[in-house]
Amino acid sequence: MIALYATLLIPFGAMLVFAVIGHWKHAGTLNLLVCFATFLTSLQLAIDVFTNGFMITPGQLFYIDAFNVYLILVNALVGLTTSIFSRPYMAYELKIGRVDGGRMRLYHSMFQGFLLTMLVALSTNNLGILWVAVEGATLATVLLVSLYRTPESIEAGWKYFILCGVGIAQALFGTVLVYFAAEKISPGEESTLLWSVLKDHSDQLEPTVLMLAFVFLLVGYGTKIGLVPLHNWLPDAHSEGPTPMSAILSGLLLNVALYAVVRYKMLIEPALNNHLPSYMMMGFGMLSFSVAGILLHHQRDIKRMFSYSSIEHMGLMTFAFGIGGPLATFGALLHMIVHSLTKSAIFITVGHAAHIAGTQKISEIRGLIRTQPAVGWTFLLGTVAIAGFPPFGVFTSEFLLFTATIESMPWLVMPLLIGLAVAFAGLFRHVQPMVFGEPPEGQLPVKANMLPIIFHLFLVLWLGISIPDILANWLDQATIMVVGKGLL
Amino acid sequence: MSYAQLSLMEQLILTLSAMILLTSFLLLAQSRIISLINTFASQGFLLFLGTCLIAQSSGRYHLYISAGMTLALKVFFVPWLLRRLVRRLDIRRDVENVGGPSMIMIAGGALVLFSYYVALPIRELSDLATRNTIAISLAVILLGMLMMITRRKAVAQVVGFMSMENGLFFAAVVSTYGMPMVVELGIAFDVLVAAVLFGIFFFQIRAGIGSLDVDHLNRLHEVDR
Amino acid sequence: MALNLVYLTIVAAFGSAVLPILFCRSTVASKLVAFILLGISGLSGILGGGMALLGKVDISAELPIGLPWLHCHLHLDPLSGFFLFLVSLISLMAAIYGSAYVREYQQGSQPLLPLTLFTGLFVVGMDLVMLADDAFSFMIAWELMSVSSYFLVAYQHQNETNRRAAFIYLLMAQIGGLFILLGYGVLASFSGAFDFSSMQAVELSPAWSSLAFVLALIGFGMKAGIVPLHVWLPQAHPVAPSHISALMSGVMLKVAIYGFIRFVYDLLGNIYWQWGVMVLSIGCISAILGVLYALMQHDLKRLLAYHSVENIGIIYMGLGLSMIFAGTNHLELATLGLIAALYHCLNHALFKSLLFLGAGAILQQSREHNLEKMGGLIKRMPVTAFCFLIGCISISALPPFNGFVSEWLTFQTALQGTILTNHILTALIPISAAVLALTGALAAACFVKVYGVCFLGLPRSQNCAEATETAYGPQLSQILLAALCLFFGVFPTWTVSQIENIAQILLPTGIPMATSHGWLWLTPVSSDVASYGAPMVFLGIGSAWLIVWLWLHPRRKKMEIRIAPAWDCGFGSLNARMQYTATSFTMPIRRIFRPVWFISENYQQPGENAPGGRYELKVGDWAWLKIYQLIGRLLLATAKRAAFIQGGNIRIYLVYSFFTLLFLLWVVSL
Amino acid sequence: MNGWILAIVQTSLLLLCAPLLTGWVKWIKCKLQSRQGAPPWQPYRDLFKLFKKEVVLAESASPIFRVAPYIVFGVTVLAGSVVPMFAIGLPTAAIADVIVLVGFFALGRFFLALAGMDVGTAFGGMGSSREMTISSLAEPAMLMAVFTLAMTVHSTNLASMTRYLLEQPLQLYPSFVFSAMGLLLVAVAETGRIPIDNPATHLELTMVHEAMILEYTGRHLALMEWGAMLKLMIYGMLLGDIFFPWGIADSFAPLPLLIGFLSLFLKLFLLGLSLAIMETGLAKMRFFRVPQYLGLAFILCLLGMLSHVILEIN
Repeated sequence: MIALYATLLIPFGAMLVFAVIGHWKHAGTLNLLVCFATFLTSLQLAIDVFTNGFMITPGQLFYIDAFNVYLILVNALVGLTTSIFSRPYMAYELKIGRVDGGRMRLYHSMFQGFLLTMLVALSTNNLGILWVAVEGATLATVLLVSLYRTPESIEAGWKYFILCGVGIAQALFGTVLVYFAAEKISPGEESTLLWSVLKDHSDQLEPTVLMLAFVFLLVGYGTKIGLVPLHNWLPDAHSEGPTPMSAILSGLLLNVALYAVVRYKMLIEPALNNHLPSYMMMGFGMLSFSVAGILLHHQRDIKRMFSYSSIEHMGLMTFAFGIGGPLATFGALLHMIVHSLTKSAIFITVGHAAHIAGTQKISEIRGLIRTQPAVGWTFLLGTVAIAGFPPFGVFTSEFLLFTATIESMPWLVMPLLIGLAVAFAGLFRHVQPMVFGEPPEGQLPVKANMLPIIFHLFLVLWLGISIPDILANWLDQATIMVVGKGLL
Repeated sequence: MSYAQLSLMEQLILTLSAMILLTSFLLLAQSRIISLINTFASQGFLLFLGTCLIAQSSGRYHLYISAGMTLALKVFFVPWLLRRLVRRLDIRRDVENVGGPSMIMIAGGALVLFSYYVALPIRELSDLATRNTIAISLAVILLGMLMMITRRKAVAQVVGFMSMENGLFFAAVVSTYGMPMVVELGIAFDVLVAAVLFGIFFFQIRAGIGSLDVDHLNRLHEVDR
Repeated sequence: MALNLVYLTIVAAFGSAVLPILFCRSTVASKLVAFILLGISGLSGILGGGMALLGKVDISAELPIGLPWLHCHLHLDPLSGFFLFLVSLISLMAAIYGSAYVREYQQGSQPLLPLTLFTGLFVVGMDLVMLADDAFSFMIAWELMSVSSYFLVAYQHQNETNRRAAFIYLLMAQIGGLFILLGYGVLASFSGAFDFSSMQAVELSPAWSSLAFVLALIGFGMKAGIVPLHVWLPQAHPVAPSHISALMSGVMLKVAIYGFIRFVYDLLGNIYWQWGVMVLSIGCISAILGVLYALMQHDLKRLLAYHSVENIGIIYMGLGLSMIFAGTNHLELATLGLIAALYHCLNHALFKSLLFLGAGAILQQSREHNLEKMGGLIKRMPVTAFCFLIGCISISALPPFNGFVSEWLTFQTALQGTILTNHILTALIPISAAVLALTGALAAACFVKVYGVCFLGLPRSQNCAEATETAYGPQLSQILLAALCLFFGVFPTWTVSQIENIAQILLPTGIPMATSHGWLWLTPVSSDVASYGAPMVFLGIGSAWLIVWLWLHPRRKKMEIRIAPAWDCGFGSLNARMQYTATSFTMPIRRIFRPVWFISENYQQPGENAPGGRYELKVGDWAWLKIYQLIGRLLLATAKRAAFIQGGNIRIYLVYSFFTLLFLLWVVSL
Repeated sequence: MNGWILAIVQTSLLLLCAPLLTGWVKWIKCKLQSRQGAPPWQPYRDLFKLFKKEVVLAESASPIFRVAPYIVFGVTVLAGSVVPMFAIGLPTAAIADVIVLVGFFALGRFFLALAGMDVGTAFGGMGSSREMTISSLAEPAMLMAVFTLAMTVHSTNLASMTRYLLEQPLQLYPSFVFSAMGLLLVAVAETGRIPIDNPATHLELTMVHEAMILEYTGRHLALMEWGAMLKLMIYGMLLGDIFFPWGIADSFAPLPLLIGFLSLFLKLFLLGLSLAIMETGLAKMRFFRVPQYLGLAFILCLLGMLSHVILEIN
């Protein structure tokens, strides 16, 4: 209980504090410490949940179960490692004058604000609060996207703001409809928007309304997930914001949006007599997966490229959740972890690479391994991991997804396979020349802290070789919650 | 039951909702910035009235609070902010000639029809008098989106966005007699922040691109030009 | 015992991968650690695999890793033992060879660490593939093998060619891996579990098992390099360091064969003869095209890589015959075919690694990889030359060396096609045998060219004129391999009787006749059908030679040999430009089989820019030009078109979102 | 035991008789071309002379060059020792079947070609290139013929083939006719006779075999030449064994052996005669016509095989 509140309050406080002293020269370190504290408390929270099942706060405002506890943990972890990375990174940006004190204040404050909204979104029990938190995440990050005040970054920020705003508005309408559908349970009660309550009375919900609601929710939160054709904000926002931003956007925000959709699916699908939600998710997933995979071939900007890879993977997960069935769901839940770990690690290395080459243009980043072996190798390994090669964890989840697909609908396997191959080719055709070959003249190594990356990759490797029992149990419970039966 | 059997109050609510729809159409057609903002404010005011009436008729008094927030935000704060920005950015005289207004009107009409068709199954099951208004609010939302699509000026897009918010709020109020308080507050807060951020963005865009025409925001793309 | 040895193999290989990182301060120390451990792994693997094969062991084990509900199953039986033996043997040779060979990288800017690291992981991956007893760990091991070998191919990444080759290789490896995964998925979806034992248990309908078979054929074929899935092979093998090329070409392809055999014979179980026809025809095509393309290559290692395609084709022919017979319930003949294929795996592993090591030695000593620049090396590097000669003889399938035995067995299997009741097959199989004969003859021609141009005659470049013999390590490994080539050529009966253990597990029958006449005679079907006394042949050639020598000996005392310049027909003395080049050597064959290659010739009349005229010949690979590049272009075009989605105008984006919403609403309100 | 003795006897007889066959063919040719001609035993003199002469090696020659003659000769002798000459059932016959026999020739050819390339003259390379090209086309055809026979007699062992044919009453297999013709063409190509190669000339554009051994002298040359003669003889015996097995001894009793010996002589006499007539009648063909020639051979063998499958299997 305390752990939970602490987990939420620490970033909240930090947000306010940084709004004042964010430009202080040790703010980065402080940021790191705060994130570390958050991580510790979330760890404590995880232990609590592990020892005595799920947890619901008095007033039922917060509700922690196996599904969100591990995501909270991953959030805190990625936040921590990203803050480790962001300290030297932002210092460098300050040094070369891309940002000034005020923006540093904004940056640090909003960094914490973003983490806060993410944690709230994950831990809340109230679907309305969930919406508020996700919208809050948009508001928190929109100014970070345009932090550099370049025309491109402003454009990216505007697109991000408008598209996500519209999407989120639709999500709100969906939420309203859910509330409306729940009026049978206890009309107008405060409690009717509580996930736990709704879950218990899901049989009394109005199917027709729920169906409409799901459409709005899917389109709304789907915009945040970055499902094609709602994804257009994503590459811009990722490529123009500061790299730590991209790391947490890709690593956390997308996950949380997907989390929201899956929560609603858990709620809505049992109440319906058809599987339309699943089919919609499969459709969206397959579309995003294949389109992003193809577009990977046509990239010039390194961060844009990896944001497309994020789209691809989110599509894969959405597809997996759509397929349903314990195997696919387990795989998707696992994929949420490994993807956010790997992708954030990659974005961190990308940040270093961009500093080394002094540009984000793929065509001008060359010979990283020669210039700075650590960066080059981790970049390459990260790409190998995200491309789904064993023994990294991404392979495990994709393996599960594959086999699940073969079992439930074999004819979908071929496009999946082709898509994976195409995406892989698209990724590697660009990455290989960047890491290999002779570096251009006068390309110098930068001060890089490899710890977070190595830690992430190590975790992913571990998950690939063997999944620890605690996690396996949580994933399995979550699977049971989503599809009603588990694997273990 | 037929319309005649409804109480006067309810009839009034329904009339208001019709007027709200009308305002969205006006927004769609309105080409002068200032009057656009005014129309938006009036829509907010109608929303405020509707909320009060529902609060009155249904006896849910916490709705008055949300009505108050509506008044504060949608009628006073946001329009004021927009007007001020327009003055600061000195685009009061801007006239955005909407491309093919008749077509857009027809499209709007089609959208209303569509949203009615979509909401049809819902009105079967609700026993609230105001159930039909779901279709209206949906229409308002869609019209807001349509407006965002058809307008090139950033300000107009913002207005469209805000009118979408209006539609949402209206839906929340009329269909379910408002959301839980905490959610209402959250939403209001979000709207507030959003409005402020929009303001900041106007200046950034103006500074960065030199105009508020969103069609000039086209640096980031994949197509080889 | 055997299993422990195998564990030691893997652990040692893993150690050779990671331990050098600790010693990275001094290259010498790390190098020593890496290669010694690799050698240990090789030795223990030879022992363990050998035990598993000879002792017909059948051990299972389970490690507490992998998926929570599917722990990593391991299994060791003669089949895996046999291939484990191959892998370890060649990795031992690579270890002996490499320690001296990588010296050139020590001076260069190239850090040694990645090489040793990924070499170790590569070997670990191959060993684990042999042991894996469930689809998940199999795939992990398989992809570990692919990825680490990718890094090895990309090791000298400053060259554009290496990068391209590595990319193509990894891409195709990935696709192949996905196909294999699908194959397993089909089995798993019926058996409901991923461990092989439960996969063996299920009975699939013909359609499904054929689907699984095709998936496996493509997946494993992608790695084995059957035509037209071979294009990565001639690109990747030449650019890797030579001992790695030896490992890749020598054993990695065999790992693919192992996977195929495991999948088809062990997991799928009942085999249909139509599969056999498929495999046989693929084998024929690969064999003949492989050797024809090899003939036209002038890059030594590239040529050898194409020969790998050829030999894989021969192996597939053996497998195909075996499957045909298995599908028609002639189990003894099926066994014979399988044994022929396995035997050829062994042989190809030996002589192809030998040749690659030799090529590496030449490359290192003469800095030339183009045949047209070599010549006369036999005088400068006699040991290498001698071993390379043996390699050439073996790969050209000439008695009494090992390559001949396996091809002979394949022939014998093919000749039994008469007992089939399906007379179309009866007619087709001898033709395939004729293709095999053509392949062998062309291979001989090709290696006459290689040896003649590279080792004999006069040096065609300064580098070759100044080349010197390699270090002792490389020499030793080559000599060992050459000796093994001879051994397995001269004692086929024993070898066959050992390989029989595998067949007895896969198709539960042996070929008692083959070895019934003692170690001297190999009589695959029966003594009056066909017999081959390899030791006698060896003895015979030896004795004939000895007699002649003894007979001429006294005369040699009297007059010693006079050395004189070669007769020059009265034009100035002999020089290197007079000799036949590799191109001219193969010109007749090029003329005969012209349509096989994509040939672009241009001849320039003598002129100011080209005194004496110049002749340019480009030989391209149809599959590469017409299939793969086409796909690549298509993909890029699609990507270009798809890019319109990200057009840059926010209002368009809003339109997308708007219509998505409308569409979905319409869908649900239907 | 006496089987082994007999085998040795046969091999040495083979060695002795080979030059005679060549000489005989040459002599007949001379007579047919109304030339004076050397006596049939002239080859013996040549060999004797060559063995006496000193060996001159080119400076650029490598050990391969000196080893090759011995290997070529040794392999050919070994090949000869496994082909039934005048008796079947010799223990040596089990050493190798026809496929191995082809392998032997291939091995010999391999070293011959290497030796050709060794010195580094243009001719040597040319000869090797042509030789390998021809052989790579001839081998499949030959094996095709062998397979066709093997399909009938269910064996690739020469001895058991011959025995099978002997034990049967006289029969006419269409497949045999075809493969006999095919094998004849192949034999002509393999032994380097007209129209493929002309052993009598050193005209640079036409020679194949001679081009390879151009640099050889003394005993090396002698061994090479002798090997070539042996090869001709062996092919002769091969054709005889397979297509005209009659008379060959199937037991080691003196009388059958004598008959076998005489019948062999008769066969070779006729073979030499026909060969000489053919060589006189035909002209040497252009090198790039050879593929068509061997293609014809292959087609014949293929037809043989097909006719076996279609007509003879019931």
